[in-house]
Amino acid sequence: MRFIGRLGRYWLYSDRLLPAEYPSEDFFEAKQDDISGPAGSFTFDYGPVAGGLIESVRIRLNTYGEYIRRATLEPKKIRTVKVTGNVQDALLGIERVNGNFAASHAVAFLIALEKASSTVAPPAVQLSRVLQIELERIRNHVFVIHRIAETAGFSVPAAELLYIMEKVNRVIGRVFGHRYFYGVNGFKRATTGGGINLTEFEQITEEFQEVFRGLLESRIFIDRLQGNGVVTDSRSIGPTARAAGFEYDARLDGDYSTVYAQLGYRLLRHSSPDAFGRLLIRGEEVAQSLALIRSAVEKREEFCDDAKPDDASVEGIGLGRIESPSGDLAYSVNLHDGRLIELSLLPPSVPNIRLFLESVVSSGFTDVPFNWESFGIWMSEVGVKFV
Amino acid sequence: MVAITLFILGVAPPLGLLRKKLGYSASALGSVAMIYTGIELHTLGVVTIFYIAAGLAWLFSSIYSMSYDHYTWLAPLFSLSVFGMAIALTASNFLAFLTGYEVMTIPAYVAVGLHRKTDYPAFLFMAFSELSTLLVFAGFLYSYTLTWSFSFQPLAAAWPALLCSLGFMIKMGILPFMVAEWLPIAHGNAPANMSSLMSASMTLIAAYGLVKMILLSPGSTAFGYFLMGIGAFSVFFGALYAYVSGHNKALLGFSTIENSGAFLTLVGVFLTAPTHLLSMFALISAAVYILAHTLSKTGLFLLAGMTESDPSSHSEKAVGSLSLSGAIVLTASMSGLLPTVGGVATWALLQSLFMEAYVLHSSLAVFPIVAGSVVAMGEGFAMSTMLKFVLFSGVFRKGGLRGVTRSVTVLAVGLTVLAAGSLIYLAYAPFLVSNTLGVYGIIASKFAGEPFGGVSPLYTLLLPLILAVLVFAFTGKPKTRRSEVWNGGTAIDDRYTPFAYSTNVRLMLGKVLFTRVRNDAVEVSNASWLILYRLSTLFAILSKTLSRTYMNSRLGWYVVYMVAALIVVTLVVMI
Amino acid sequence: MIEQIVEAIIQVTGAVLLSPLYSGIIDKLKGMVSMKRSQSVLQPYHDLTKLMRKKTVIPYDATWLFVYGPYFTFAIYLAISFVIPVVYPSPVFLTPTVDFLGGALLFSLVAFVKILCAADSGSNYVALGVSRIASFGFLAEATLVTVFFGVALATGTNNPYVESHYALEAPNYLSLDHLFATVSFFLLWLFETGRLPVESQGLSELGMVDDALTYEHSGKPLALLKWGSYLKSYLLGSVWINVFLIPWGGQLGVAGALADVGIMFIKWCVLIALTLAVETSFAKLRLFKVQDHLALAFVLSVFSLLFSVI
Amino acid sequence: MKWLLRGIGKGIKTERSPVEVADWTTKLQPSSGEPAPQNRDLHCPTSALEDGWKAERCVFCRRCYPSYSPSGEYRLGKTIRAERTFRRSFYLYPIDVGTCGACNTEFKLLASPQYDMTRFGIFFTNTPRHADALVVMGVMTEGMQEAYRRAYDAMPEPKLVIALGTCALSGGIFSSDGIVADVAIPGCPPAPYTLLDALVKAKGGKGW
Repeated sequence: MRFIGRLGRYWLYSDRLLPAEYPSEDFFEAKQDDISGPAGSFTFDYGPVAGGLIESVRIRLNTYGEYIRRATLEPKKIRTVKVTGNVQDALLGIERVNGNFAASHAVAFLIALEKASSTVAPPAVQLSRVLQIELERIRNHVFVIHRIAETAGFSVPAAELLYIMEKVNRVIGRVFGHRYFYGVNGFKRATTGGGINLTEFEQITEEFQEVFRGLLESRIFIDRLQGNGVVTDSRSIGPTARAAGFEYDARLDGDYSTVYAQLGYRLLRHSSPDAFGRLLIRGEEVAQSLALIRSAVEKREEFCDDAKPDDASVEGIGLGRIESPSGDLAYSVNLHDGRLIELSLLPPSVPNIRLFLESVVSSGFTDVPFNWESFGIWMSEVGVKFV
Repeated sequence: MVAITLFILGVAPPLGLLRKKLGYSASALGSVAMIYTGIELHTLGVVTIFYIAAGLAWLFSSIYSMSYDHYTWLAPLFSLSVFGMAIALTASNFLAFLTGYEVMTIPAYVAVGLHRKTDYPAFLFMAFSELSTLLVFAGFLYSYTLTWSFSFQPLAAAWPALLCSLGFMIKMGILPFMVAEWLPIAHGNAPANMSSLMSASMTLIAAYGLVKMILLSPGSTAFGYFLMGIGAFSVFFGALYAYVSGHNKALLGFSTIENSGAFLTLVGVFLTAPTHLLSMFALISAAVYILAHTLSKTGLFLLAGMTESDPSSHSEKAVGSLSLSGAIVLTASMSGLLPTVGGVATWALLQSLFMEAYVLHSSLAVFPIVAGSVVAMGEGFAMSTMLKFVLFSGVFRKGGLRGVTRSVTVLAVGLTVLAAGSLIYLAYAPFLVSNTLGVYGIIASKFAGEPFGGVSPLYTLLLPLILAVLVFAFTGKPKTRRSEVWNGGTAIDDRYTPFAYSTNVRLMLGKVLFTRVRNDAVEVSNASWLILYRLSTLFAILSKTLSRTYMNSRLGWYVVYMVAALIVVTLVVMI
Repeated sequence: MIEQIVEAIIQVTGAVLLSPLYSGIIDKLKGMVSMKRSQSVLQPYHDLTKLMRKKTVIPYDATWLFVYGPYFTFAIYLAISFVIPVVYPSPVFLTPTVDFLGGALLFSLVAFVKILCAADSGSNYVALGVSRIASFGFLAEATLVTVFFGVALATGTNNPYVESHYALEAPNYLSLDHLFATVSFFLLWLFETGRLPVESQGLSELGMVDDALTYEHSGKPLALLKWGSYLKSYLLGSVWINVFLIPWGGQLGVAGALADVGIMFIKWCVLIALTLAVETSFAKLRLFKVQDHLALAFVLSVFSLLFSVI
Repeated sequence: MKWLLRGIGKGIKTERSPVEVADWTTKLQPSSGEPAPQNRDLHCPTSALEDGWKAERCVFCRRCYPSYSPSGEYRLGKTIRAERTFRRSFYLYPIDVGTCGACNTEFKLLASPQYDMTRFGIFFTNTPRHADALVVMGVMTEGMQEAYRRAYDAMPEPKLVIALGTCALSGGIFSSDGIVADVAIPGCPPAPYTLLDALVKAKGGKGW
């Protein structure tokens, strides 16, 4: 049993839900207190709009100059997503909670929905979903490593990683008709356009491996990451936890763990609890995801089960949890009369932000971007209000 | 003329007792007379530079004081100190010099004691000042045993000059522990006009005494290398501690140590230079360095007076653009940037050291090369330090106009420093070259016949200015619009602090500065001061008892002390 | 005199007009190595032309320094291009204004003015960069001084034109002091022009060093600051090439001066190739390790000084 | 050195003409053979089909399929005002006022070797002071209004506002209004080809 985070009114553990003691919207509000320090220190506001950040977020760093005393974070963009009511309409919003993890979000939501309706998706659909999640993982890991290389000013590998990412995107676009899996998934359903050209895909990942190995040869590059953003918290998730040596993975203990077991999934971990360890894990997981994709493709030539959407019509509560590229992602839904009346989300970025804010203390300003990127945080999934 | 000058300055303290403005006016008048005396005595070589520098510094401080002084007791003390300095500067014998030296010190001590209601800085100042006087006195006694005369005469042995030099170096803050913290502490705890006297003019008097004694003595090469080493060391550490220091006045105090170090390095070159021409170049440059420092430091302390907030807190206010324009030139000069006089002095310092290395061309050249490299680093720090001062005095942090007279005074000092840069070639008479490829007024550094390097300060001022006008004419005036500063999409809540500005170096040079980083503080310690501090625990207990009884911050006691000291000095002179 | 004035004009205009080109070429090649078609080599000129046409936005608190400081910094760079051998191999009109050391002090003056006019904006991002520049200043300035003196101690005069002639002789060129000074200057050049492994022109604000100085500027002042930094890169690079790396090939006379502009281009190809190799092979150092990079440059230059006189 | 040689060995990967684009990011048109359907039968969540297909409203959810199907035409951008001053030098300042993150990554990919916007003189910048165009992505959220206003104000004239993506243009599924822009680039998210074409047009070019 391991702790994951807060899901609505509950603490989510890997095997149970416990009621949370105090009601709170999210942890940000609890931390919005005064962080000002002793004389000589001041609070440096980074963002919400910054060239070094992909998304809008305001990071406040209390510092003596370079040396960071304390850090807090405010998600400045908070979108309102309408989910109550028609499940089909809700799915449109869920996909767009986080575009880069759209498949993960959609799948977790759909699993919750299917559980609430006491059904399961056909095996072919399950395979297709796993395929999507793993493709998404490859793309995201490549992107994270690109961001780190770019921050280090490593122009050639950064360009090459972006090149690889675009290639992955094109594979996704070709197979699913959309580069971000929008409109692909449905209740007990997944649309696929055609099969994956495995040879081409293997070339892409081989290319990635070359770049990744090359990066690890650079002393200066590794120096930027080692000892930066150390996280040894047992309440961590995803690549952060696995880099620190914890065997935490929703592919082992979440939904679809049986599918992953059939595909021959084995957990990878490292004992380097810093940004470097997270980089290593991500690099290695790209190869692992490729292996998973290969066996998924080999398991069944044809994934699509292109049946007409089959609306949820039952009442009930469901919880879906899968391993997104950055860690555990969970949805819980409450269905009433075939309509959604309540929905809670535990996005992986929330625990990761907490870990980032803890690990950034006492490091220097120039270490912050490396540390931030290494967690693979997406602010879009943090700043959502469901109505 | 000397007599008139002394007379005017002599009546200033009593006048100051009556009406403070009257006292300051008399001091200002006397300062002008001092400058005139200096110009009149231009045949005396470097002495002229000291006279003019001192006169200008007093003049500006006096004018500034008229609108600064909040204390009833400050005007007579200020004028008395100036009077003492004038006596020392114009002294033709040891006794007059010593009298002047004491008369300038005591009022300063009183002012420190009265300004802050803590006795520690005043006591520190007094203890080190008296130690300085004692050593100078010992040196004079020694030389008396050589010549049986009180007047300044050429000496056969180097020891008196050596003893005196040690005394003067204490006054400059170089000794006893190279970069001892007593000077910044003391200088930082006086009223601004008094601080400016202590840091600029008093350092000048000490430098003047040192040069005077050394010129009278047979040169000692070993002592020269000692001075060069200690000077370079002080330049580096003075600038470094200034950079990481907590508040403006302490910053300026450390910067004084740095400049004194540069001066000593030049004296070192003077003593060790293998050719006469190089010696002369170094000596003139030493005087020019003092001129540059005296003028700039006066102006900067006056500015620091405008940035003071209440005495208990160390956070400074910022000033408006009028005084800031002056401050920019002053800090450029203290950073050793052409075309200011400080730039010429720094240029000459580095030239002297490396010329010496070239002329020596032996293993001895290690000294000037290492000294030169260390000085170069120190000058780099000096620029960062001065930037810190000026950025947080009004460039990065904005402030308002704090007194028209005071602002104009600071601006005037700035313009003087700029003008001095362009005119300083007059001091380098034997080293002038003219009209080469269209350039006039080149100061050529030489060790023998051929010039080693050269600079035309006037042209370094005019050329960029003319080119800037050309660039402006060519590109045109920008079309402008005002907007808020960009801060990532939010308003700025909290601004960069001067402390944070220098934290990089606290962390980078942690091994030199003994930096301790904690989540609630970043602290640095001055290594030499730490040693002194540990040694002096006993001394501290003693001093506390002493200072409680003898320095209880009551004006009466200081007056008693002053009168007593004056009587003693007068008696000595009479004998 | 007329001839020297003409030579001076050729030298200064050559430096001013061609300096953006070299940056353009480096950026183009860097892009091409990153598998891209990449920008035009004339991109810096396009940028400057556009910026000249744009308005200037001034923060509410900023003063005349912010707007007119950049004109002055550009003028100082212009003045420097009179005094050091950046095109023509012999002194030209106004060259004796300052010697080599004076040139170094003028570079410091530019740094000083640039910092003032950037910090005048009152931006925390600028202050962040300024505090970093200030903390490396002591080593950078010291290296500039000592490396320029490396020249002086070899020849007995602080005149760069003499040194470039001196290094023409093979034994002098291959001497240890010359080699040390050459390497040291190259390391310094990388720092002064904001190149890897010290700095990258990335987008992250928290990593800014030199970029912070232009962060708040716009329109004409920005154009002048950018052009100034191209010019600085050109001036320091050319000194390195002409005095240290390739002292050969300079032509005399007015016609020679024109030819020198072309010859400089050929010599610059070497520096461009070297820069490209460095820029694509290294990642950015940790902030405090920049100190080590500079300390290495400084120690090398001090060694070069020691070797030249002992 | 390793990276230099590797980079040279890889050659230039920039595409001279479009190679492939994902179906559901291109223009939708009524499928041939299907009768022209009514909007309400198609359950369009953003009423993009009320009067023909409106690119600036479409979120490409595929509900109208098979009545409507993608045509492969990716040039969807509309330039209301182009600025020829930026023809050879065009610096973009992106601001995310409420995206899902997909627009951000697609925009970022313009720097990838395949698309390489720098060949058109288009660059990213990290301060609005250097920017020629403000690229707005996402639906306008309350917390980002101040930052948007400040960023626009901080930019020197002449300047452009580019709305990137359906959320910025029309609010998409989140809201019913978008921002006023000089250049509109529809898509959810717009494909990099769409972006490149529109950006080139925005600076007075012919498109790509």
